Amino acid sequence: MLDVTDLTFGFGKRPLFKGLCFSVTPGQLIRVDGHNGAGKSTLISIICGLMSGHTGSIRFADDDFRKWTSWVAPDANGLFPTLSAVANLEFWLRLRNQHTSTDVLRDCLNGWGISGDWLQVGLPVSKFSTGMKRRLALARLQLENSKLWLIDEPLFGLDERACLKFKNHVMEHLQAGGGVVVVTHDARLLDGIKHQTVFLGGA
Amino acid sequence: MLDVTDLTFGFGKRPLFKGLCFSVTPGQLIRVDGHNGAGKSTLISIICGLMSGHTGSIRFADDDFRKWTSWVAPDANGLFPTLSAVANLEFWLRLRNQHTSTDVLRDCLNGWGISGDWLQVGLPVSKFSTGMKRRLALARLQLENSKLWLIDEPLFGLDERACLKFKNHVMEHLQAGGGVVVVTHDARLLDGIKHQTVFLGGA
Amino acid sequence: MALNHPERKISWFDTVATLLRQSLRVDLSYPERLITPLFFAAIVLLLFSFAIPEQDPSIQPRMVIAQTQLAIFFALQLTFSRAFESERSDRVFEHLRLAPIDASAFTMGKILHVLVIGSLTMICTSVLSTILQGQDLAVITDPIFVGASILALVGLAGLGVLLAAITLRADGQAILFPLLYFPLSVPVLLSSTEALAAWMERRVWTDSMRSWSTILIAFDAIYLTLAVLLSPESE
Amino acid sequence: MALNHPERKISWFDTVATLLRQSLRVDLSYPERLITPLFFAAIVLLLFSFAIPEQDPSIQPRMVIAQTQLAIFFALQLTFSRAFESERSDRVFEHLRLAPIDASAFTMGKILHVLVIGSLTMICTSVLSTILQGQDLAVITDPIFVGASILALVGLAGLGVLLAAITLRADGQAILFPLLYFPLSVPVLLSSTEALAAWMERRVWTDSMRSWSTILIAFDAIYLTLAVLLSPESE
Amino acid sequence: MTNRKAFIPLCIGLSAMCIQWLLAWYWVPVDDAQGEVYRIIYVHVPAAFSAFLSAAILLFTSLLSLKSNDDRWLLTSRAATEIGLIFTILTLATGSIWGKPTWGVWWTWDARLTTTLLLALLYGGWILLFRALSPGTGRRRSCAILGLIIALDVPIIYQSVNWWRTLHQPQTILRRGGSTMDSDMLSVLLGGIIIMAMISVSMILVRYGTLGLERELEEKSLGELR
Ligand code: HEM
Ligand SMILES: Nc1ncnc2c1ncn2[C@@H]1O[C@H](COP(=O)(O)OP(=O)(O)OP(=O)(O)O)[C@@H](O)[C@H]1O
Ligand SMILES: Nc1ncnc2c1ncn2[C@@H]1O[C@H](COP(=O)(O)OP(=O)(O)OP(=O)(O)O)[C@@H](O)[C@H]1O
Ligand SMILES: [Mg+2]
Ligand SMILES: [Mg+2]
Repeated sequence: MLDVTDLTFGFGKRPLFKGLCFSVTPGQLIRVDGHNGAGKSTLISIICGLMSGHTGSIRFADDDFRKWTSWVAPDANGLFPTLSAVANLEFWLRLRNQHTSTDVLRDCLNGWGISGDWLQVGLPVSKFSTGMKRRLALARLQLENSKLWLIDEPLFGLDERACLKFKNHVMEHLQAGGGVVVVTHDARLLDGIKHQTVFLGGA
Repeated sequence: MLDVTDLTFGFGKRPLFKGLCFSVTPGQLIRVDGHNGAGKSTLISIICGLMSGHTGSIRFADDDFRKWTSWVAPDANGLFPTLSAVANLEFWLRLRNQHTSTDVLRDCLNGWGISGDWLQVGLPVSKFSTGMKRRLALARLQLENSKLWLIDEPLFGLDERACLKFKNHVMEHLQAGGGVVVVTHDARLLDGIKHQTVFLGGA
Repeated sequence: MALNHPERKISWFDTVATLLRQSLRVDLSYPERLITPLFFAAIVLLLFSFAIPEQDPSIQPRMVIAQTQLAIFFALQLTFSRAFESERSDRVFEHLRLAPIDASAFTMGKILHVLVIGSLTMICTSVLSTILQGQDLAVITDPIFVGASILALVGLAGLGVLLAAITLRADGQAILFPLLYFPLSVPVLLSSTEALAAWMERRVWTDSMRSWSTILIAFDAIYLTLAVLLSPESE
Repeated sequence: MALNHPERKISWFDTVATLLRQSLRVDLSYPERLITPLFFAAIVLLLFSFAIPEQDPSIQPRMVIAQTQLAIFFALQLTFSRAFESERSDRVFEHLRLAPIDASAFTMGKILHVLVIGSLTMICTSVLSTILQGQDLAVITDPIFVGASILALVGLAGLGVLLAAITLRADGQAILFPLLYFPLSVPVLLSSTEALAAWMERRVWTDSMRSWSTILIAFDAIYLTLAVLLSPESE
Repeated sequence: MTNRKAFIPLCIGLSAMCIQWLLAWYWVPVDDAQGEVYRIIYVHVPAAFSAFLSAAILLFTSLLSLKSNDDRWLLTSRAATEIGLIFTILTLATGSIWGKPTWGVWWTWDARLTTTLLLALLYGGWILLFRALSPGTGRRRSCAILGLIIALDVPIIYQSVNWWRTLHQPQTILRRGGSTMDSDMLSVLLGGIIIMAMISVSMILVRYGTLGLERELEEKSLGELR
């Protein structure tokens, strides 16, 4: 799905990573690891095309990778703060030509523990707690149902239950032949999931 | 150090917590636990006096609690984004009448892995990675050396090494007779530390 | 799982419509945002009335137009600088860049959004301004005035979106925006003002009017084209 | 560990000085912030010169003063509305509230900061304006002009800080600030303008000048006192 | 928290107002200079005074809510502000309607008109601020401060007319050395002012009651969801 070959990037002269090679095939999970400041988030941004200035090649299996790729980052839930959870999901799904009925949305949100007050009163997302926002972002990831997930610290702020739920979603996704590139410092997520690690920070 | 008695708070009429009682004595760590959206961050804000509208009492051992209390929250590192790490630390320490020499600051930052480029080039904090920012906030916590720590998800974004380092700091702090109120979903921090748990979310 | 992704992309027009709808939805979720530019215009006019001394009656009508235009301009500036506010929060903009939509559709949606709220602001401000200056509403229903205003609005909207998109990811967007916006808006403002002034003086279609309107239209075209062409694509 | 916390609080004056130094440091780390208001003022002046028709020579000097004042005012508004920008990011403001400092010291530090950058803005804008309008610099070195300007600045600064603090945690701070700031600054502006106008007319110290300056000083006092007394303390 | 009692003075006030209007329309003599149109004064001036009255109440409640620990006074402030805004707009509207025949324009930048407009803007700003803040001490404090400033602005409205050149009527009712108005006109006008003041105060009380109800309802609906 994704081939990264000989990728080199650095701010200034010092490279953050050098000659990086890896590829993601269906059903495979790649963990990007490294100490804080190693360049993991930068790597994800570069793969997505949100940052440029690298050398080396990044090749996606298909023409417009945005059709089948989803992205989440720690400070980027992509939520409109004044709108409700449902309004947010609807917008992002419609942009991907997914006409999910409100019932399905509500069910999914219920599964993520976003129910009662938050839905019915139409509480704007800005009033959600840290973990609820992240849950909403992951609900979107689940509903978008893309082939490739590029996820940067997905577990941030989640409680035990939500972590487990997400882990299950990741496993289902892999089983269905999806690919994942994940950055996480939290070993809980990867316990018992076969994965390859790309290590940054030695450069 | 801190006595919370019969604390009740809710947005609207539904209480997030009701009749909460706990106290922090020297050398004690209190963990606030609960699912996402249970009201943990809200509780910490109320204790600090950043939010109001509660009933019940919050009593600190001494007159101006701000002199001997430090606070950290997931979206609140309290950093001036355009200034360097050292400039940030200096400012906050000076406000607490601590004249730490630049050498000591550098040593401390080195200990947290903030060295080389970040210090010498005077990289503004806005260019730090998620984990580096959090490390800097924790370095400040360590240097401020307050009696009581009110910390909300301190481990957010930290890698394994930094987590361990912080855990050591917490243990030292407790041994020296400090008190801690911590919110965390990450069990790594509390492994092997004696603590009491305040559970929210049953209300 | 839809791994063989059925068409996960919507048509250009649907995209524009969806984006426009969402922008308006955000506006409505916080309607103060729409009202404030009007308040602001009222206060700008009030300041003018304080600061600017009594005028010769002969230039009074020109003064009315001038003050109306300035008030509109300040109000629009406020409107535009907020047009990208929701995209900046929580990195919605990056998410949009990674959604399967055309950059040009995004820009077009934003331009339409800005035109919608801009026209609202403009109409209300003009009415307010004529009333507050004790003028007849006929002044602002003059077709030439309306035409010049619309052309100016289009130019300003194109420019605003262009710059907002460019500076969106720069630190301190709030500051960069006026820094570039004001100088670049001068040609549009100047030509619309001058075209209008020429009209007000003679009430006939003169050469000077023609040349100023040509400039106005040229700048409209330039800014609009640039905005759509230089849409913030994936880098 | 300093569990028996030796004096962890610094004196009121030290606090003010530390906060002022930090604010200026932030400004210098990001000098665009200081330059933009000037830029903005230049463009406001430019717009005036386009939009406002030729004037009778008799009111020309008053017109110059008026335009200068408006330009200064708009520039100051930009400066003030950003006064709390660095405190709003990363919840620095909450950290300040939890630092062992007096709320009044915080406000005073901020007022001084705003006065420093406000005077800079004001001086530069006045010079710019007189030059752009082809006037003698003597106009703006007149002691009465300087005095009135300083008094006006103090009132505006007090008000600006007060309002910035009030609206700090409001949704849509960027909108609410000008909305409240403009109407409330009218007494200050009006009295300084009128005092100055009275002076320009006769060049003697008249009764009307006296009463306008009294109002001006009264408002300075009100806004400053309210700002310092009602500083946003811990809730 | 229903405020039924406040409806009684409101009804009395409204019926008294009807009588006053009848008197104003049929009983008091026509003005020599302005003709029939001057009769709008019987709405205009009472509305203006009621708008000021709200500001006075706002001053009072702001000071109290600076001191107090709950939102009671804050809600009263809100009620006063809303009613004040209504009466300010009424003053502006009647004034404009009156201005068109007498001055030939709907609006002019006269001091008192300007300050009245400012009052409307400030009342509006207060409400916007209230809505933009989340409940708690912070909101109480911020709104109280703003309320204080607004209330301080009102005396200027009243005084500025003496200081600033003006088109508007000079003060004729309250002035040193007695009023310059016809005594019939004056008594109906004074009556109108008192009646309108009564109406506005009872409106504030009623509104205060509904604000309390609104809050309770909101809380109930949240409570039932659990
Ligand atoms: C939009 C336009 C107007 C506004 C905002 C306005 C505002 C006010 C206000 C605030 C007052 C009460 C303050 C005071 O009594 O000193 C007032 C009183 C009054 N207004 Fe107006 N006014 C307007 C137009 C007019 C016009 C056109 C007339 C008549 C030519 C008029 C005649 C009066 C009179 C006679 C009083 C009573 C003055 C007194 O006895 O003190 N007003 N107006
Ligand atoms: N202004 C508000 N109005 C209504 N509800 C609110 C408001 N602010 C927060 N809440 C709700 O209060 C609850 C508690 O939020 P809080 O941030 O304290 O949760 P938390 O326990 O810290 O969760 P997390 O583990 O996700 O950080 C959430 O359900 C949130 O939706
Ligand atoms: N604009 C910039 N100029 C210079 N250096 C930068 C810039 N942006 C980021 N950096 C540096 O690049 C490095 C990589 O940052 P990145 O956010 O990718 O780290 P990360 O691996 O995601 O760390 P974390 O685990 O903390 O999230 C950091 O050391 C950071 O200081
Ligand atoms: Mg990262
Ligand atoms: Mg939390």
